[in-house]
Amino acid sequence: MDVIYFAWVRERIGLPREVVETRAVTVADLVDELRAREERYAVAFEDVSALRVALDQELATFDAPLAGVREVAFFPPMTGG
Amino acid sequence: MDVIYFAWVRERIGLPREVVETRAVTVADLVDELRAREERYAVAFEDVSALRVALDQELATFDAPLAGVREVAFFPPMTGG
Amino acid sequence: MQVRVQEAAFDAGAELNAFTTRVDGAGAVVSFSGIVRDREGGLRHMQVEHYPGMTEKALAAIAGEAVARWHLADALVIHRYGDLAVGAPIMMVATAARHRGDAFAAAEFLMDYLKSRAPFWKKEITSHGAEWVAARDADEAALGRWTS
Amino acid sequence: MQVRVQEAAFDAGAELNAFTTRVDGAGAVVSFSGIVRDREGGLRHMQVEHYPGMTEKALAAIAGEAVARWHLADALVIHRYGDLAVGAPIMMVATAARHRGDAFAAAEFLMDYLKSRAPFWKKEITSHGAEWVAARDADEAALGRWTS
Repeated sequence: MDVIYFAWVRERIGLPREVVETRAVTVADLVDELRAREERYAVAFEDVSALRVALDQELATFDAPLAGVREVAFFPPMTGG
Repeated sequence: MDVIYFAWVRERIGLPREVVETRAVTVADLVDELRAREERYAVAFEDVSALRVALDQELATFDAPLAGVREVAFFPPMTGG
Repeated sequence: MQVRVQEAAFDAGAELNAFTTRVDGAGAVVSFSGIVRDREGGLRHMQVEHYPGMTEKALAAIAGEAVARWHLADALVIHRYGDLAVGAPIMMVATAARHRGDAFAAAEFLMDYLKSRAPFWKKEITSHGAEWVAARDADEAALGRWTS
Repeated sequence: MQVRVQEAAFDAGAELNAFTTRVDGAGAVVSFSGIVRDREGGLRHMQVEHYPGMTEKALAAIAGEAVARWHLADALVIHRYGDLAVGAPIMMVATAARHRGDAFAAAEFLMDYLKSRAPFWKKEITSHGAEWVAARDADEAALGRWTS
């Protein structure tokens, strides 16, 4: 599964994308796995209420299932316009 | 007193402006005087609810007094924009 | 604040750019442009009559009111009179503000007041004859939302 | 309907004119342009990051929703990414309709959704350092008015 990071999530984790092998059932499970990896992930995912997630380029919620998903993206609230 | 007509009021009366000698106290009195003049005025002022009036280039109402007014304009509702 | 009443055509894009350049520090710019449209088919051109003297005063008052009610960096109003071809610009307004909400609200306010309170009258010259455009009740009603 | 995501600068006035020419028969054209502004003083430039692929899809979905909800003749969205100078255009939307109410409402809708639902992130590079622009609660709240 491709996992992509944007804005300060990318900066905190220190890389823009990576391939993650996971059996996580939901986005929240995946976040728990990532958090447990290293301090920089724990910092990036400290407060998920400050984060947004997209599954295959569609906005989703943290309780969404990952079955069939190929691309997960984490980022802060958008600030376009 | 200068009296000015715009749009179909001008067309019905057949002239764009004229000088009117009047002792009319209010706009409504002036309208009554004009109506009594000739058929074309009667037609133009037939339904004052379809008309607007400006006194010295400020929108006013038909019960407004004419004292001190130098320029009265009659026209249909505006359709700018 | 700039108000122009003119017979000549204008370039809405060039006006928008000039306005945007002039308003220093405003992040949000809204424009409205009105184009002569052939609503029923057969329109040859549009005649716009106005009340010289009152027109400029009325537009300046409306624009001043917009600047006073919202946090505007600037406002622009251009309105033409005379004979206008189908597809030609009739008028435009532009507003600039720090926040988009102010720029949008002020532009809508300008349009609502300009429609029903500035002394312009449109006449459509069509293949079947000539007809004054009737005021729309909806335009008069639109003013209600600004007077609460 | 046209959606463009690009690094290159664009000319808002020229885009407005091209859009107006393209929409045949629409009497009302509304545009919004966002300009990089130096809000606090000391801004050197703005960096805009986006999510290639998702950005285009999200903008097309928002524009499609606007066209479906209002009687629009057409809609345009342009949004830049990369390094943007102070005073440069960041983005613009334009809407065209028969009646100004539809054009205004659709432009505001496009802006509200684009602000909070299109994957762009702004970072300000100032003389004191670099800082991500925080999302405003007011922007999220603005979406509420379209979901009644």
